Amino acid sequence: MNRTRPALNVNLGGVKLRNPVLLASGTCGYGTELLGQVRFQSIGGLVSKSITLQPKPGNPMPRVAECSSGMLNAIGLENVGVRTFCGEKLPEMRKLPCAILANVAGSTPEEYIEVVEYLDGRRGLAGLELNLSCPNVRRGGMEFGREPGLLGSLVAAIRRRTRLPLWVKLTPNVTDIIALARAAEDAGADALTVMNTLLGMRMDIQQRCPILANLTGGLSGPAIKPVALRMVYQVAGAVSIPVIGVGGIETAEDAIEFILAGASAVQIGTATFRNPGSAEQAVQGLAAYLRQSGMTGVNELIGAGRK
Amino acid sequence: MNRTRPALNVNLGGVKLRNPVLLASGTCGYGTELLGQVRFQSIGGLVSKSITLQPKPGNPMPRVAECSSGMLNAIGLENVGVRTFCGEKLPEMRKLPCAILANVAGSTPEEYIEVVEYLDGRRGLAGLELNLSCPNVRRGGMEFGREPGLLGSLVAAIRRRTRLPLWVKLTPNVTDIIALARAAEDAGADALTVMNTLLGMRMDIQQRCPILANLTGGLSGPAIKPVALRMVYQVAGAVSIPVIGVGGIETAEDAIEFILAGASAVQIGTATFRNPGSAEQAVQGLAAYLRQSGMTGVNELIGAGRK
Amino acid sequence: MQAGIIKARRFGPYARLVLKAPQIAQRARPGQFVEILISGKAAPFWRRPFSICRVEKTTLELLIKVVGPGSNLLANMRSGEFVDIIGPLGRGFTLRGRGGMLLVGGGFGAAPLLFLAERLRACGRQVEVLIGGHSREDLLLRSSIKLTGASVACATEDGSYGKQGKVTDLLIERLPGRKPGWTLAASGPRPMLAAVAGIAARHEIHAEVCLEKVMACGMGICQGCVIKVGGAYQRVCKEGPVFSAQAVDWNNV
Amino acid sequence: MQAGIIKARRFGPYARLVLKAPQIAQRARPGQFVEILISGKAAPFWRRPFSICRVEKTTLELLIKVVGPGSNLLANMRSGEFVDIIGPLGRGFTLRGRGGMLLVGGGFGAAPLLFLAERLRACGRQVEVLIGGHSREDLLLRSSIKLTGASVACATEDGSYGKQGKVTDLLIERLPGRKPGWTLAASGPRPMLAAVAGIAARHEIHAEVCLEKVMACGMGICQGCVIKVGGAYQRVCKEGPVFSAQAVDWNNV
Ligand SMILES: Cc1cc2nc3c(=O)[nH]c(=O)nc-3n(C[C@H](O)[C@H](O)[C@H](O)COP(=O)(O)OP(=O)(O)OC[C@H]3O[C@@H](n4cnc5c(N)ncnc54)[C@H](O)[C@@H]3O)c2cc1C
Ligand SMILES: Cc1cc2nc3c(=O)[nH]c(=O)nc-3n(C[C@H](O)[C@H](O)[C@H](O)COP(=O)(O)OP(=O)(O)OC[C@H]3O[C@@H](n4cnc5c(N)ncnc54)[C@H](O)[C@@H]3O)c2cc1C
Ligand SMILES: Cc1cc2nc3c(=O)[nH]c(=O)nc-3n(C[C@H](O)[C@H](O)[C@H](O)COP(=O)(O)O)c2cc1C
Ligand SMILES: Cc1cc2nc3c(=O)[nH]c(=O)nc-3n(C[C@H](O)[C@H](O)[C@H](O)COP(=O)(O)O)c2cc1C
Ligand code: FES
Ligand code: FES
Repeated sequence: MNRTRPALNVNLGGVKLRNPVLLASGTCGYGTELLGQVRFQSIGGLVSKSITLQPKPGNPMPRVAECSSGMLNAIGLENVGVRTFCGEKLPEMRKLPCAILANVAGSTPEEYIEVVEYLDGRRGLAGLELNLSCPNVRRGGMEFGREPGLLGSLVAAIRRRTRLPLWVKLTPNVTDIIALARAAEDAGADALTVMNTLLGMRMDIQQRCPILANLTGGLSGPAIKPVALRMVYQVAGAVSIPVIGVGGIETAEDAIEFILAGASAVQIGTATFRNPGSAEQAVQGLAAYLRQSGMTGVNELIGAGRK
Repeated sequence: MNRTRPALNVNLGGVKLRNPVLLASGTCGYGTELLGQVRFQSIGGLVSKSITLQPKPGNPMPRVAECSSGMLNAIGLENVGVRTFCGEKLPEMRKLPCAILANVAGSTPEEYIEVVEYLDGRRGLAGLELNLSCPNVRRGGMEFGREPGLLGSLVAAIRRRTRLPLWVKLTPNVTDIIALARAAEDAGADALTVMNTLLGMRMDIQQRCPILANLTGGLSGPAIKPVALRMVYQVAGAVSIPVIGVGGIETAEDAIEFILAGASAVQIGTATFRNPGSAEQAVQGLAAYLRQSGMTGVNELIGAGRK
Repeated sequence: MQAGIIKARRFGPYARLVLKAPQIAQRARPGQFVEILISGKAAPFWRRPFSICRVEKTTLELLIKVVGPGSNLLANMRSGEFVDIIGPLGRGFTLRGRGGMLLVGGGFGAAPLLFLAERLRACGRQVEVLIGGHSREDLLLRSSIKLTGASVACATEDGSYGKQGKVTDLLIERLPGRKPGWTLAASGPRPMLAAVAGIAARHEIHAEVCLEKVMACGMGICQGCVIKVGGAYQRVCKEGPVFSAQAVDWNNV
Repeated sequence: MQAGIIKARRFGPYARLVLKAPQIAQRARPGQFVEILISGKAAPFWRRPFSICRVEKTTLELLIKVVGPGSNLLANMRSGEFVDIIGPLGRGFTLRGRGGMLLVGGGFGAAPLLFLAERLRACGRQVEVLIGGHSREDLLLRSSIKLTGASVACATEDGSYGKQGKVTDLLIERLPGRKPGWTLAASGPRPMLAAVAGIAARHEIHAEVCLEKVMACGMGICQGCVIKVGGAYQRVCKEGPVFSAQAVDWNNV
């Protein structure tokens, strides 16, 4: 039994965190909504909701649907736009005692680039995360994140525009996640976030129509954990940059599964809705697990379950 | 309120069933295991576990792992082989008072074809379902079912070898399910079964290794229902042959969601493990729903929720 | 937070629960709600929102109508058991003005009105409460509301108690001739609230309505519960659930 | 099938439940098990298997050890509540031969042995039961087994009751000099069963063991619970859970 406190700090492609647990994009608003519910000093960081060039009102209602061990969302990237984000939200966010990352989205490469250039060098931003699950208006609605060539050239273009650490968040709705991960790494990503939501749907059997106004939405929550874990395992085996695991994590045990599979850190998404203390409790549980295992730090655990 | 009994019978690409609820491949054994647990006269049919040319012992243990609202399996297509299937299992199966389909798997096109030729014309077989989630040994382990070209040529080759109705079961672990569905239809499939399991993983945090000896396995159960429903919706909109929905269906309400999305029938898989009466209860609940909705038959419901 | 149930009473499809939850009770305002994580067989994935119906120093009371699996499990809980609860959430009634207030409630929509009536009466304001429901059993909290010193009038659609008809018929009857300074507050089914909004507009009287929407988080973080208010999306759980009736786009709720 | 709990007793990490389940009780044989669909907070997805510990005409008894969420919920159920149960499942002990039988149980592995002892005694066969556990509290069902007329000897690893050491030490002591026709039955942790199998082989005595394996279906349909028996995979839930100790490939269970 190791009596000293295990080291929890991690460096994720240049983003240094006190511990490897973050709140996921879109599930913690701009952070301030959760003041009073989350003790930010006890978590590693948070990722803002996806920021676009112009403010977006989001999709029509209904936007959410409940599922077994999970939920669908089709929020439609509702956000204040990058200018208001920098002018009004970020000044409040950087008061939060944890690392802040901005998640970036767009529907053309130029949009992504403009947002990234606007964010570059802003005080208080520890890094950027690219959400590539947005349909590309130019390419007939195919998502940037589902075609390695498209993904690679977009990431490369963005990489040249910012000195901020750049995380690329991968969509799971693909045949070959490894090809996408490699394309992102080759294009200069500093870390990969695996994964976004699975595309799903629900029907209203009373009204006889899809529940979501958008017809389909993204499935999140414990239901998707095994898929996320598999993708983290695959990606961590294929790239040499850090992987941040997301998808269905609710507890320390869940987080440990991801770290064993090769994740260097994890993000907590939907779990916050049911239990705003999830992230903090995951940190505590992870520390206890490392102590009980006689490990000196989380680095010893990363990938320790790989075969 | 309609007082006459709604018609539940369906014709699925030449397979005529008294009602649109079947037991899914691999989750009802060879049927006889469930005598005493399932009243076969009240369901539409059952699909055998995947049959291969040679008997297969299956994967090493552990083969299953529990998840939130679902499970992983990596059984490894354990089965008696097509000869014993026809010689010993089928004679018992055809005594069951419901339609019997054989699910076929292989690792080369020749294997598939040999199995199909062996099965063609056997008494008591209402049709065949092709499981294309098997790695193709010749193509570096890429599954037949993940590449439209590969899938199309395999289905076309099989189509020429049998007069039995041919269902093609699609794997969901792809970028573009529609391309696969169309390839199957073009190659002569009579109906499409959507979907097989999502590829997933779990870690044992005590042993620090993957729980499954096979590392990854297929995720099934209510957890995957929204994904299956979305794929059924997509596929039913893209082909003109019947679609059979499968994935996480436990209740009549679940089945109705799939039929509204465009499925002409459904299969019950993992639900049978928790409640062997699921399929029968789904039939009853579907009949009650049709009655309450004043519909004359299930045909009125198919796709009625599409926009 | 875990809150102990200290009283539980079941009647028909309804239940009243009293919970020990000092931090919530002390901060709660009428119109605010709590989110409860329900457990048990077929428990739903999301928390479920319920209006705060009344508070004492350290306790709060909820009125639950059984409409599905979550409310069913909750309504069957017994005193001595615990619930996982977050709150108080959202923005309540503004209590603006000093004049009298007409409160209009339908079904379990009466819940926040009891709390509101108590607070208004404690400020010495005149309160008249109109309660509607399908039949007698659905006229909830009548006697508790009367005990606050508010006057109560009822309407049932089947005529089994009070005026026969809708509660909005009662409102139309009672509204003319009010002194200026009177305002309206309403809580209940969507169509009733829309009708109240229309009536208030015609009579040029300020009205606030307490809305409901399926909520994934209840804390303002998911943007899943928005409605159109003043031309823009607002979150029912954060900017609401109480909105000025005039601002709500009733075609988009 | 729903079965009512008619008796529930909790002691330490264990519980004994008596269920009303006539169809199961009438068909059950020692070594068979039931599968229970557990509900409640954090209830597991799969059913959970438990050995039938004793039957009366219309009831059956289970012995539950709390090891995780499922067993915990079950062990806390109260008389009057219902469980969703399937059974009897699997193949029990063969009861072959007419001679005496030595039963070896570890921990909650004693459960099927009580049922077995009762049936053997009812046929007038001689029964000796050896029970092992970490300490006194883990020596389960001792007195119930004694009441069948079987003789009972115990071993604890901490020496708090009976012989100090493993139950297999007891077995090695007791085995020599048995008349031909005696056979062995064992139920408990994997290492204990493997040790019993080894001892039985050395003494050339027929032994049957009751195995455990994580079960997804429990009904022989998923092939998820297989072990190597006689060189081929067999399902613990269908061909087992009782196997001839000699046939089991102990490196592959
Ligand atoms: C701010 C707010 C305050 C609320 N206050 C109260 C309260 O004080 N007391 C109370 O009993 N309820 C209240 N509700 C409603 C309550 O949250 C829902 O009834 C509950 O979430 C239903 O959960 P369920 O799992 O039982 O049913 P679900 O499975 O969610 O729904 C079952 C069925 O009931 C329908 N349904 C859902 N919500 C309602 C509803 N509100 N009325 C009628 N049918 C519905 C659904 O469409 C579905 O068909 C409030 C809701 C909000 C948003
Ligand atoms: C044929 C058969 C008969 C059984 N009979 C009985 C019986 O009569 N009484 C009884 O109490 N149990 C019995 N069991 C074991 C029982 O099924 C498990 O203890 C139970 O499924 C655990 O469920 P859980 O949700 O509580 O724990 P889980 O969450 O499934 O497991 C919690 C932890 O306990 C471990 N664990 C799982 N099973 C066991 C076990 N058997 N022993 C120790 N640790 C375990 C797991 O690996 C995990 O780490 C039997 C099992 C089988 C296969
Ligand atoms: C309501 C909601 C909104 C989300 N919004 C975003 C977003 O704006 N950008 C993004 O990259 N991911 C978004 N996500 C995806 C999450 O960040 C996360 O990748 C996903 O939900 C899986 O993790 P979880 O299962 O822990 O929730 C959103 C998820 C939810 C539930
Ligand atoms: C234990 C198990 C074994 C399975 N074996 C097969 C199989 O042999 N062939 C096949 O096509 N599908 C197989 N499946 C997939 C199911 O037929 C079904 O497509 C999938 O489980 C999704 O449905 P469900 O969520 O209702 O279980 C298997 C599923 C499970 C759980
Ligand atoms: S329910 Fe999430 S923002 Fe209102
Ligand atoms: S548990 Fe499914 S075959 Fe044994």
